[in-house]
Amino acid sequence: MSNFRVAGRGRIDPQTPVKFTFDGKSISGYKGDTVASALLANGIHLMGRSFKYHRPRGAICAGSEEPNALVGTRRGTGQFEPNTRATVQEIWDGLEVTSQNRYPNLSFDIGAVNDRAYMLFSAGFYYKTFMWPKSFWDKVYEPFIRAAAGLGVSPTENDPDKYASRYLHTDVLVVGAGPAGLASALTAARAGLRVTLVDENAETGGTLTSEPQAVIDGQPALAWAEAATAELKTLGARVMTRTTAIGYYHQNMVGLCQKLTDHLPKPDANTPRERLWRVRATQVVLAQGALEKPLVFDGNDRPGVMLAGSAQTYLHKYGVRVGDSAVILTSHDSAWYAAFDLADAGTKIVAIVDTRSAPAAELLAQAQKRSIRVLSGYTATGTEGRLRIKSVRVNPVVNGKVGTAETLPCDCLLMSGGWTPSLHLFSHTKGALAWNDDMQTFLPDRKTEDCEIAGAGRGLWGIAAALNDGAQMGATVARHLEKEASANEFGVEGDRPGTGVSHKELPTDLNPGKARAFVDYQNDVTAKDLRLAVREGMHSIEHVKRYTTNGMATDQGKMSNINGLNIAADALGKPQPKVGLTTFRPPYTPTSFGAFVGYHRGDHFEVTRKTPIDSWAEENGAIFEPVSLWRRAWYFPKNGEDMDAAVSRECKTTRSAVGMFDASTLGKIEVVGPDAVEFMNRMYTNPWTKLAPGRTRYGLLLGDDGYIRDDGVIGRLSDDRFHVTTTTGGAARVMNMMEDYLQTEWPDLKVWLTSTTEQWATIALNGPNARKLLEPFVEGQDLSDEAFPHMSIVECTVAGFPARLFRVSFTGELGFEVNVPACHGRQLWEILWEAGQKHGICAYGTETMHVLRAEKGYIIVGQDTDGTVTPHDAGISWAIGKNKPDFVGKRGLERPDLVAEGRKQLVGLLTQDGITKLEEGAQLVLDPNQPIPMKMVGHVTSSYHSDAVGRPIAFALLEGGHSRMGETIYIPMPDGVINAEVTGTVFYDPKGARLKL
Amino acid sequence: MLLVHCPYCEQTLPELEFTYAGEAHVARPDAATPVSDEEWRNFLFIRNNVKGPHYERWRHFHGCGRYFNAVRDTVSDRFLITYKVGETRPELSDLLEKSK
Amino acid sequence: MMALTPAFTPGPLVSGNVVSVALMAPAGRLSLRLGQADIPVLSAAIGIELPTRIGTRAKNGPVDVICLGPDEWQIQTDATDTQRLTDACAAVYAQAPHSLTDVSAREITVQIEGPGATDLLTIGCPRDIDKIAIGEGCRTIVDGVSAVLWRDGANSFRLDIWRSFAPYVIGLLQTGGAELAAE
Amino acid sequence: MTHFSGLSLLKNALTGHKNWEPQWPDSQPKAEYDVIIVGAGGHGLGAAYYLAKEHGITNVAVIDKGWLGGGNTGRNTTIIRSNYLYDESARLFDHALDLWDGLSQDLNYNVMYSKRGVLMLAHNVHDVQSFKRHIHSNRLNGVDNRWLTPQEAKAFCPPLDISPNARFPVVGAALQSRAGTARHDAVAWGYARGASMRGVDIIQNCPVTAIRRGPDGRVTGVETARGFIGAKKVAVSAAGHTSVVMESAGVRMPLESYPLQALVSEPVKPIFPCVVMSNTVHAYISQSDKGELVIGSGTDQYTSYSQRGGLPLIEHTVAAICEIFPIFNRMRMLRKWGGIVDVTPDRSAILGKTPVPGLYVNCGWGTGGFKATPGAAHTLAWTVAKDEPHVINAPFTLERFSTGRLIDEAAAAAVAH
Repeated sequence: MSNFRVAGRGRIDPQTPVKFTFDGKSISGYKGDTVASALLANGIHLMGRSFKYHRPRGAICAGSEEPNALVGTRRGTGQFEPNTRATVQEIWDGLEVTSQNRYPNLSFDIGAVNDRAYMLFSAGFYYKTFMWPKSFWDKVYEPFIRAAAGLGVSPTENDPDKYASRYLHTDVLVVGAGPAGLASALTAARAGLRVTLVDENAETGGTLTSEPQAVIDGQPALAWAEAATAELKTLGARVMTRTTAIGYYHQNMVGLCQKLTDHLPKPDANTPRERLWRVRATQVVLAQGALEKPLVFDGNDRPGVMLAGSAQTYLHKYGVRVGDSAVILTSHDSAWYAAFDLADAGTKIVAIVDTRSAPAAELLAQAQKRSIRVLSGYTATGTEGRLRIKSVRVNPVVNGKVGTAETLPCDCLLMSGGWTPSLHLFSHTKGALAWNDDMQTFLPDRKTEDCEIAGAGRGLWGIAAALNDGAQMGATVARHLEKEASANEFGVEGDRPGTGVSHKELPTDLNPGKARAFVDYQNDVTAKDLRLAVREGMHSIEHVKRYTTNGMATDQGKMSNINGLNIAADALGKPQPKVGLTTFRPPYTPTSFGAFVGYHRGDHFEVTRKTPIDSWAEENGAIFEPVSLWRRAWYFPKNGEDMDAAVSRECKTTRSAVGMFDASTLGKIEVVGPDAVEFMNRMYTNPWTKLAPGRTRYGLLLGDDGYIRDDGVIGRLSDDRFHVTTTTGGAARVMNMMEDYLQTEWPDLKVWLTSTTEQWATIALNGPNARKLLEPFVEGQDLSDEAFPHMSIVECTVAGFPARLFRVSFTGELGFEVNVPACHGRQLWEILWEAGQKHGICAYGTETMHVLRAEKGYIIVGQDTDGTVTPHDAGISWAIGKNKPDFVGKRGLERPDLVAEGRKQLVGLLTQDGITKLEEGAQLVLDPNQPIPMKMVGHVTSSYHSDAVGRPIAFALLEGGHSRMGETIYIPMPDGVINAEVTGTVFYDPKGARLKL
Repeated sequence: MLLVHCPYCEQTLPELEFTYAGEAHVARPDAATPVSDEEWRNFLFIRNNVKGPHYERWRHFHGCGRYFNAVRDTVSDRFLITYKVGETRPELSDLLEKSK
Repeated sequence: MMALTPAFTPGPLVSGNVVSVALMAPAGRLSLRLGQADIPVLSAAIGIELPTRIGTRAKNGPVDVICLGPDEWQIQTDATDTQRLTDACAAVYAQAPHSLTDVSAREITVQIEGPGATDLLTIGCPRDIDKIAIGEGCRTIVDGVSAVLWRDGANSFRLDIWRSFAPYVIGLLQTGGAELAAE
Repeated sequence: MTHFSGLSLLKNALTGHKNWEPQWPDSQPKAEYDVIIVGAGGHGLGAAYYLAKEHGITNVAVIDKGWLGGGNTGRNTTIIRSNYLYDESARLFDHALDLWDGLSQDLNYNVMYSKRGVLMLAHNVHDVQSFKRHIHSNRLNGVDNRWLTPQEAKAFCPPLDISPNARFPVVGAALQSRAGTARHDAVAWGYARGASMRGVDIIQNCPVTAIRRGPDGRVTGVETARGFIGAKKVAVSAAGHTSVVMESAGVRMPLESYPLQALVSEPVKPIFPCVVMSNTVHAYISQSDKGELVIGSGTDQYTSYSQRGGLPLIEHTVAAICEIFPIFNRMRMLRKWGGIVDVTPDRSAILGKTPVPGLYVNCGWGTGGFKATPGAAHTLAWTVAKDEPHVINAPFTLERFSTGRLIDEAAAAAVAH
């Protein structure tokens, strides 16, 4: 194993070596390593290429905020994902890792030519060029830009993994399991509250894993963290690691993404890869700590340049030294400790370069003890090294003047520009931030949700401060929840609180216009890009962000926002708070689509509603069509028939013998109560008062705008009880609309509505043999035309089942609709099917139903109407009760445009050649020879071939249609004009003789 | 996802159980008496679209099924109050006082 | 895992010691609607003091009534018992107008039991299950589908689902059952 | 001001980009203007641009409560198409499409209008009827839109899953080849630059609190955070905030403002060649020049100005996208955000004169505002300049809600039977 691994250090398991591949090359590490820590342990810093200039890059940090070390990760077929953070992905035997955004390979990438021409690719360059010649944009420029952009490659195979989701209700949700989070959770849990503690890392402890030297209440830091975690579990708290709080939504709804298998060599088949938690917390504690800032200077992006705190993490958490000879460049005390720890672990510290002129004496003493050279009051002005840093150029700064440069050789440069509180989730709540001048950073201010921020998240540095503040906040939320809670004081030894200063880009003696001082690493945004944006009038921080793309990389500004703000503010000559911060938006870190999809894939993407008779249809070879959420039998092809043949047979059989149709999807509403009839009078256009019990009527429902909403046959079972039917798609809408009017407009009415759509299976029998077939099974009702005429309803038994029997027809044939409890639907269907054989029965589907009803001129709401059609337009104004004082839609119908001339009205169309079937949706014109744009006067709403009529028939909505009977209109199609004659809508048995059989 | 207090169930429950039903206190003119086109337009279409406390209707659709009224701040999406249909329209000043 | 038949044959759907889900035998179900004033009359008619706080229940022999809304109750009883109740209510209609509608076939019921029962429900139900008292219930939503949830014990629930939505919800319960078993 | 070109870019590169001037100056409000436009989005800035360029009216101010382009212009999914059903809509959006086509050259600002084609998926018989109706109507209106079989759709958009056993199988699609996307910020910036080059004042961070009217009822100007600013004419182009502003002029609007959420994935190399929309599953998707998958969803159910929006809608939208494009299941969401869309009862815009003399309005674009930007701006400028409707915006009146002469694109999409 390489000499960068420090024996006995870190949280990795030296007993369990792990092998994975990086660009095909086998790499070994240990269980507990991330891809990045394992590569670093092997002395590999070069892990990726930047977005625009394709510059060689290494890991700059050790966490989820990593902008550079993004890789492709693959487990097997369909299990590849791009842009995975090498600093987060744990390794396992067989993991395949590939570098990105490079060709042909990572160390030699021709895309790097962009880097040579970098002066051309200044901020917003693409807005200023690529405009001539015009045609080149689509054909040349854009494809080039697109190919150059993007990072990894998209997956190309379907994802075989499972994803899950849950709701979770908790008293207290603590985000972040560092010292502050652990202390908060403990305090709240000890107070007897339901506590949930989450952390994105593989284990709890947070900074403690990078500061093992600390001693908390006499216990080594990590031992304390483990003990605290264990106690939480015994107190019944839910502790979730590898779990990222991705978004903070309304009223303390926090979304969590829990990664369950990405770290496992062989996951269980039933264990989901990720689980989305929708947590509703009464109180939230945000203990997300702080993020270290890079320093901005020329060449601050070479592989080997890294944040000092991260180097410390690699050392203590993974037992990895990030280099043999390090230069420390810092404006904050914390980096000094990284230097000391690395020195003690055997890395040569070339020098500690501090931008401050007078570092703390205690630090200087410790440096001296280790005989580390210290350069204070210095700046960095450049680095060398193509694929790995070789040296750094540093200069003294004496009262603002940059002095002579000195070059320090090194194989890594560990920098710290100070720390920024992690306030992303707080920003999701639209909570206000306030600028703190001393700390040169934003701190949480006005809150909009029931949450507290603890520890470094509100600018408190050091372990003791974090612990004690965490405990305080734990007690505070407990008190909000009326629980007695005491925050205990922690005793901490070996704490390393520190201070520092904040910078814009570091001063230089070279031409700043040529400096490659990166602010947003991934997007290659430099300090001078930001200044250019300001120069060009981008004076809002949002404009600066959008113009330069600073903060829009996959780290979402975690590395770049504050540095960007400092530089923009300087360029604008305004203080930072006057410039402001761009909003952080969910998710906190990029989150798999799969986690949001959860269970909603394939069969479970959306409900498929099936009727009680659906299974029979399936067994009998039906082809189905989706209608709203239902699937309905469309037609029943026999021995190789196509749709037309099957439909034509079903139509013929139904008109000549008997057809059987599953109408169970029709909406059904039971309207019951002393005011039932009054309610019906107000709701529907029709008059209901005179409808006798035992009789039914076609009901028409409008919206208050006067347009047709729904229709259906409605039966009166008794004075106080109606059986209302609606369209299949309209059922829920109509029920909702009825409840709305009943509850808010007419609460005085004594009537109640109950949905019975799924109580009843509905079997329609249509055709001359319908009565013959049904009669033997009916008890308690004589089915003769005299005793049970068209539009009757009765409660009786059919084949022994309690039934509601309608005499009604949507085909123009003698028809009955049998409603039986859904649980008996299929049984009755089969009984009637058997008995029907001798009557030449056929089963038919929705298509045949459509043809038969069209032959009779019956409309289908939603096909022949489209929400802009009045009863008069549709030719059914006869359904309007003339003497009713009011009904829904009455006043709407009187609006000027609804009574105007030239409205589109429903008519029949017969193509003049008697053969051509019109296309539904085809447009009508009066003059086929006019130029485009043509004046269109309507469109075809329904069109079928009709065997009964012996020719194609169609409905159309036509301007002034009712007064154009007999006229010829034209349908210009791509392959020629079709002539059609305007007719009435009833094509078959206009007298309705067949109904009265 | 909001939390909604149902005044009938007297419980505060997840938004998923509820459906929004538009602005509240838009009375339907009695069409039995003459109503001008403008009055009818106002009833059908004109809305205050308040930026701030908004009187609106919700239905506890996947619950008790009741429509009820609410005042919600459309800037913060927080409910100031929910109340039953037929109960008098609460004064905004009182609500803002309470919410402080 | 057992399959759900199109005929909704009663029987186990998920078994295991974490959580079990079973499709229950058909029951009698009536939807009762009436105004406050008439509660006493109907209570007398069906032989149960109708509970008036939404979510609460009352039981008498086979008859289990839950209050689902200010004017709405769902009565669950033996499949054979509905006619008796229907007649009893019809007898008082003139005196106390109401709406009684047989919805026995409208929905099916699954029973969810075991230490993982609550966890299984949290896969689809946004309510805080802990806040539903034993012996109470509610109409709520499960993965987008309206359902009536009855809590019979700490780890014992019943879920009434409209027939055509049942396979979808049960499919989720089966997926969740396997997921919990793997934990 | 410097003309933008490869040459000027090169020249400035050599001098370290020191010599670029501001693309628009921050203006201080004058006492009075001929025209004040409320709302510095693409629509408002565009109207100012065309007022100056085509009508010679340059004493114009565009006033915004925040930063220009900070509203829906900078928050939408940048889809541009014109294959609407009704003649009125088709004419308006196709006028916009014609302007989009030359906009980069006209503005001397690359708005990256990318004719990638917009594919609308049909999932059932009802969709087919509706799409065919659109296609035939578009054809006779001279608007490009054609029908594709599932196989043709897949050939045009390879990631598409056309397996017939899908929950929402693709049974066909309508393709408008001229349609596509553009870079949203560039549209606002290009119009801002073009307008201020011609003397228009752009006043940012200056909320308009009220519209003032004289005794004769005519507008006299606007009250702002920086005091009263006089104006002979005021055009309100404030999207979600229109109701609030118009109320102050005594005009109540048939508008409701809803949160609309959108999201992008992490950037990847080119994988998605066009724009795909599915109204049945409520989602649309394209890939930006930067490589991000840009995904839009429907509106949340309640009216809101909070720009937050809930998790369930995002879950549904991503599920819908992955249902049609299963290969994206392991892609990651990078960022989601919310806009505020102002929706009219018939889902068509209100564009033109108002009952108040000198007051004009441009609103109600719902989720379709971006694509209309040049067309709406161009015709609004005409109407403001001439105080009369433009033939194209004439049907989009406020009156139609009294008469019932709606342009109901929503109803035209109809309901499943």
